[in-house]
Amino acid sequence: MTAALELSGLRKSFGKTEIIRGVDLAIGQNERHAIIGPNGAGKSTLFNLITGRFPQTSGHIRLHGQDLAGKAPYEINRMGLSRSFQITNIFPKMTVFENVRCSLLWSMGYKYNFWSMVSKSRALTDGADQILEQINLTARRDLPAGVLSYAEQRALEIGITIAGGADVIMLDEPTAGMSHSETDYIVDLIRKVTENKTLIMVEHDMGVVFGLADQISVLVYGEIIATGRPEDVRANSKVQEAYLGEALEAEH
Amino acid sequence: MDLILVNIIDGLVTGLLLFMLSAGLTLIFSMMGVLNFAHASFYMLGAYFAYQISLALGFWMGLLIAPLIVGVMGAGVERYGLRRVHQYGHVPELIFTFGLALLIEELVQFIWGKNQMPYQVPDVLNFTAFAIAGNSIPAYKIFMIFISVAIFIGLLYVLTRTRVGMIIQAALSYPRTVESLGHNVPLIFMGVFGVGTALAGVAGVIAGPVLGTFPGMAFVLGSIVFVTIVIGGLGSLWGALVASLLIGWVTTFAKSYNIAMSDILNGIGFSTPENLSDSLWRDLWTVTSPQIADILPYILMVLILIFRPYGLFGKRDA
Amino acid sequence: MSEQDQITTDPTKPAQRMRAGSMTISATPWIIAAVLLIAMPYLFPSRSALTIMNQMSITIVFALAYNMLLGQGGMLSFGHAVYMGVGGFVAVHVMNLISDTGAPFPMPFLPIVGGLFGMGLAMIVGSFSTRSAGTVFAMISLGVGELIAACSVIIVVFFGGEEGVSGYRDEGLPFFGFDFAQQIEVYYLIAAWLMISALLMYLYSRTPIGRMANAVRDNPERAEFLGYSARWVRYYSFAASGFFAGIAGGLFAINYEILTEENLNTASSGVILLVTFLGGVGFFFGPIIGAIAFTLLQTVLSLHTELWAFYAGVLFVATVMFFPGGLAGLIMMHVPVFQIGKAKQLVLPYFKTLIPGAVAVLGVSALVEMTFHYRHAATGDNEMTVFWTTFDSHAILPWVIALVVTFGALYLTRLNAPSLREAWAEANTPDGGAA
Amino acid sequence: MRNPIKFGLVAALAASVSASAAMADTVKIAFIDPLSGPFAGTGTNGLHQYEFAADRLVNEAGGVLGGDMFEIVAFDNKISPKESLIQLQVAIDQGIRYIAQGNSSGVANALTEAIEKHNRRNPDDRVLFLNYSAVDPALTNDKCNFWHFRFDANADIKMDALTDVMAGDDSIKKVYIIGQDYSFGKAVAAAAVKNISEKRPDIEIVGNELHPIGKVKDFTPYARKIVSSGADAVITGNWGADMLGLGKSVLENGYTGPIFTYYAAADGITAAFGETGKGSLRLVAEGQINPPVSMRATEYYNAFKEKYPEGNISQARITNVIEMLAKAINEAGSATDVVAVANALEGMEHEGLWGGKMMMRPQDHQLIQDVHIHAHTDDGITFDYDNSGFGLVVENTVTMAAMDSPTTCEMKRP
Repeated sequence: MTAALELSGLRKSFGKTEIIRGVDLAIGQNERHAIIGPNGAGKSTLFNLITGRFPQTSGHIRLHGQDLAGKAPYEINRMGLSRSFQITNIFPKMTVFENVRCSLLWSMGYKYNFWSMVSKSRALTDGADQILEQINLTARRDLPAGVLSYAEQRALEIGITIAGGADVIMLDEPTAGMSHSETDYIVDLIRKVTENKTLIMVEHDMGVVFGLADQISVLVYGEIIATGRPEDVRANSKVQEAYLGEALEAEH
Repeated sequence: MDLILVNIIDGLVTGLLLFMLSAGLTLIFSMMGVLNFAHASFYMLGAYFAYQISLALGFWMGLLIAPLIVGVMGAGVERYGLRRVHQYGHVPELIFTFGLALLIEELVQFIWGKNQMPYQVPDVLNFTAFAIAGNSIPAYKIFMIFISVAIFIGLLYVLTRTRVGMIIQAALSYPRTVESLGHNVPLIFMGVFGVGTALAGVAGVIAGPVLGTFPGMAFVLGSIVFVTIVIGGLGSLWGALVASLLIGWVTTFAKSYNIAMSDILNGIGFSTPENLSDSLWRDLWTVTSPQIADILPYILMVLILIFRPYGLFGKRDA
Repeated sequence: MSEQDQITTDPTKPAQRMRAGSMTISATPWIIAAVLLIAMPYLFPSRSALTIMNQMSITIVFALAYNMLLGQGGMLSFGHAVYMGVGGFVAVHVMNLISDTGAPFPMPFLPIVGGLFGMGLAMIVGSFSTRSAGTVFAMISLGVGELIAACSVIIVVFFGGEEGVSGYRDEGLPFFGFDFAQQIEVYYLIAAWLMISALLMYLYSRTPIGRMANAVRDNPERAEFLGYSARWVRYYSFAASGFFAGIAGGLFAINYEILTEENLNTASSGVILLVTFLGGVGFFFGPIIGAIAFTLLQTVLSLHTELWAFYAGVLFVATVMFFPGGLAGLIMMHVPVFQIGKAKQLVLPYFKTLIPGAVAVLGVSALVEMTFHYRHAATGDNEMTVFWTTFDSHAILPWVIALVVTFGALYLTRLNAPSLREAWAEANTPDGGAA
Repeated sequence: MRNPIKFGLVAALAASVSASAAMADTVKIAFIDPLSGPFAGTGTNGLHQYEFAADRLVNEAGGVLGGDMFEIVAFDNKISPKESLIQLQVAIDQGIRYIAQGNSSGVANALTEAIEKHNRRNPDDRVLFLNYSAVDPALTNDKCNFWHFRFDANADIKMDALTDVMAGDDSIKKVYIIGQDYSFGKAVAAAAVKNISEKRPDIEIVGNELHPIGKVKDFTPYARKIVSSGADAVITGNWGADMLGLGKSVLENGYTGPIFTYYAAADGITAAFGETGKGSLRLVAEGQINPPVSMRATEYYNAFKEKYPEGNISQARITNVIEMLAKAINEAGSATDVVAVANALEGMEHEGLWGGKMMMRPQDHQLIQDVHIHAHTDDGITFDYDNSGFGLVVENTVTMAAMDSPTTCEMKRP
């Protein structure tokens, strides 16, 4: 069985600085995979490489066995990979409902359709309402997305990310900047909406990571120093030494 | 051969004049993100003010005072107009300057009327500096070159050698960082806007006597200034200089030499149709380079934007 | 279909109530507009009124097309007149072809020809200009606009040089007995096209691609990660906008029977930007208001004062500075007040502030006119007429009166402004705290 | 939501359009020319000349048809063909039967076609087009119609006169032709080439080129070419800022020969040329201002200057328009029957205020009159332009210029 996402020999340099220095990683179907690492390790860059925001310097990225080289973000998305952003990235002037409806359009086969009315499609409306229900934003349905609270916007962002029905979901620090209760709420939400999907996430909050992930990779200075089940990674001495120790200490 | 030298000098004058306008515009753009459509209007104001002052106090006082007035007006526009519009975003800002350009033109007509003003070269400079093969080079042109070069050197000095210049340079590349370092960015904006418009004013003062002082003078120059800074790369002073000179020389040479389209077409193997006057393509065949000289910069700009969207010297994507 | 929606969705949910409501009222403005368009010639039967209304209708179609780019797609174009112009030129050439060959082609379908060619040109230019929005798009549009405008005097075969190309609109195949020689027939032809195009453009904004145009405008990157190529979305908007601009060009060809260089030049492109922004880019009907207001300024105000462009400039700059939503934004500001039901509370404060305000504005314009007359009128020609009052502009008394009235009105305006502000805040607060 | 507003605005529009409704016993002449924008200077000055001529030549003499007064109604066309057509409709709705226009052949072309269509479609309220300044030859040739009358000499006639004078000057061996890249510029160039090769085949045309209209910021490169071509005469049809820019640039960069041109006077241009243009600028135009031809002309000009100290009589033909129209109306016995008035104008002979006989040629409605070559100078100037001390003095005169010139006009009469 091919991996959902496979990275091999992936490198990326900005000028003379090499940020990603040869990453090899295979993420299986329906796996919940967290990528952790200290600040500046290159986690967001890795995300951006995978989603086609930057071109890689060398190496390969394969989604379900297909090479993503030279593909634009929208093409990657159509192949079944969807992502969220570290900084909230929604359509602030549109209503919450429209945000979700827009993210359904492509996957429902509307493409560049200019002959049918979006409001006349029951499938679209029901689909969007279902997702709103899932992310508990039904009450905010007709408000402009820009006026939502931070946690609500994060929830909406996750809703937009999963709406298209992609089977590989990438979340970039979904709980960044949230309070404890908000974090719990989002973690539950993520668990619920990524049922039977492959989840790849970057996260700082170790509680979230160990609560959600089946597999963890540790990225330090552009290299993966360990990959494995949470308890193995926690026990790995290299990880302890490089990073996790201090993070775990800080948490206690 | 002699004519080439003369054309080089003429192109230099045109280019440097363009540079004085585009230098201010590119500074304003890179700091504030505003494409100031009214920039050429400040150039026009410079010419009109200088004319009015020269009637009472002579040309030299005009050269001194008019740019100051224009600069103060520019700063005022930034302080009381642009800053207010800034909060709505870039498109309203741009449209604001667009409206301002219209308003300034109307205002100038209201005050000075619609005719050309008899703004003349001062007598001291009204002689032929030297002649090349019968083509005289007026002393005033040498004076224009001198002023523009002096301003360029002064600008370069301020930008690279003084503290204010350092802050401005930093703000060119990292506007947000500079703000977070606690500098009074609104004040810098106002200052840069004032200085930029004052530069346009200087250009107006010295160009008014040769290129004419009339209400349409801003419109004639308006969009070409944008073309210059887009070609040079938004925010790049050197880019503005290179693009200005490039445009100056390209247009001058295209006007000076009658390169006919029919020659080019014949050269690449097309033969002239026999009954040209009936041919649907007759207009293409009869095009000559002077006819299209002034639209060459636009062609250049479109090509550059397609193949190199950040211009010749630009660092940031436009 | 909308009824079905209502049956299957839960009407107790407040949000769905709102949406269902908005569906039922949405047809009303269109019906009112159609009735008005039909009735207008009975109210204003003179040929000049018809001509001015035709001009308005053409500008409305063009401004709406322009707003497909600016308002809905977030693309600022400085050369959009080109698409209307080229559509119009092709339409005139087709008109001449009809005259020359007697081809059985009814005039009412001519705008489609214009639209197709406008769209064709937009598809060519869009293939390289829509790669990004922002400054690159704006500058390419400026460059292409200048190029095509410059071509209009060089390529005489197609553009006819400075004189332009003219034709006869009444030599086509009669359409239900109409040959469109008379203004009134042309009026109804243009009115029909106005309704059709406006409706189509409105519906376009409700289609998937129309919705995505908004999404790309607000956040192109996010749209890309939803499976849409921002570039292609822009390209579709651009082509559609070119189509409707071309329709406007075809209508222009029918109404004026001539197209000239001015239909292509940058001044025309600038005007449509002003018109659209003046009306308000944020609302579908904004450009309609803008087109009506600007046509009145240009055509009617210019009959009364040479300074019309000055007033237009002031109005425009003031709009950008104080009402960035345009005239439509100004109107829509009042919708919440009506929804809350406190509109009545505003009547008196408005009355107390806006009447002196209007007097002050008129006073200032009178002073401007007097200054202008004083400076520029012929010697001995001291008599001038402002607001139906004739007086001597060189005497002291009129100046004193104008100054006193103006400053008095200004003072009253300032005096009453705070209470208006309070009343406004109060009218926008629903009873019983937060909504 | 928008409809009440639309209604209100259109109501306002209707009110203001009809506010100036027609009065019974005046003969209104619509003056449709630019009164705002870059060409407003020329337009406003023309309007003053019309108003003055109507008052002094007609109204003070008792009007036409035993007491009907002339009234000039100004319409601002912003030099736009589209706006002109709108203003034409407004003028016709106000009951105006006479349309005067002159600036820009493009506008004239749009108007003459629109008027021809209007008169065909609405025989009840036909109008006449009094073209006082648009000189594109086509208007009285291929595009002529019964309703159009041209009071200025057209570009071909003027070039004919100009080259007559040049032909007599043996010192001219090389000529450079330069003009604006549009119909008029091209017409001037074509006429110059044709006339020179007929009249003086020995003259070498060393340059013949067009530059973009209204777009050239700096004419220096053109001036360089002219100087290095060794030309000893320059012919140009340029006007406005393009004329001033070209002329000054050529003279400042070392050219000393004559510049033969059409429009290089008044509206600030005379003042701006000043001393620089003396000895070089030669203008071809109708209407002799300096030296004054008669006491009547002197009085007229003085009275004009008294009323408009800043103004110039730069379009002398405007008095001919007014006088000939008044004569034609009296002859026809009606100001509303424009066919009768047009018939009266056709073939009319007239003694102009500025001297010389003239005749409205019936074949093409082109006024045949004396054409003068003027020099720009400050010697012997009775009436200067722009209060600059400089003005135009007549050097040569071609009487009844191009009287027998051919026309391709096929006039269709109603």
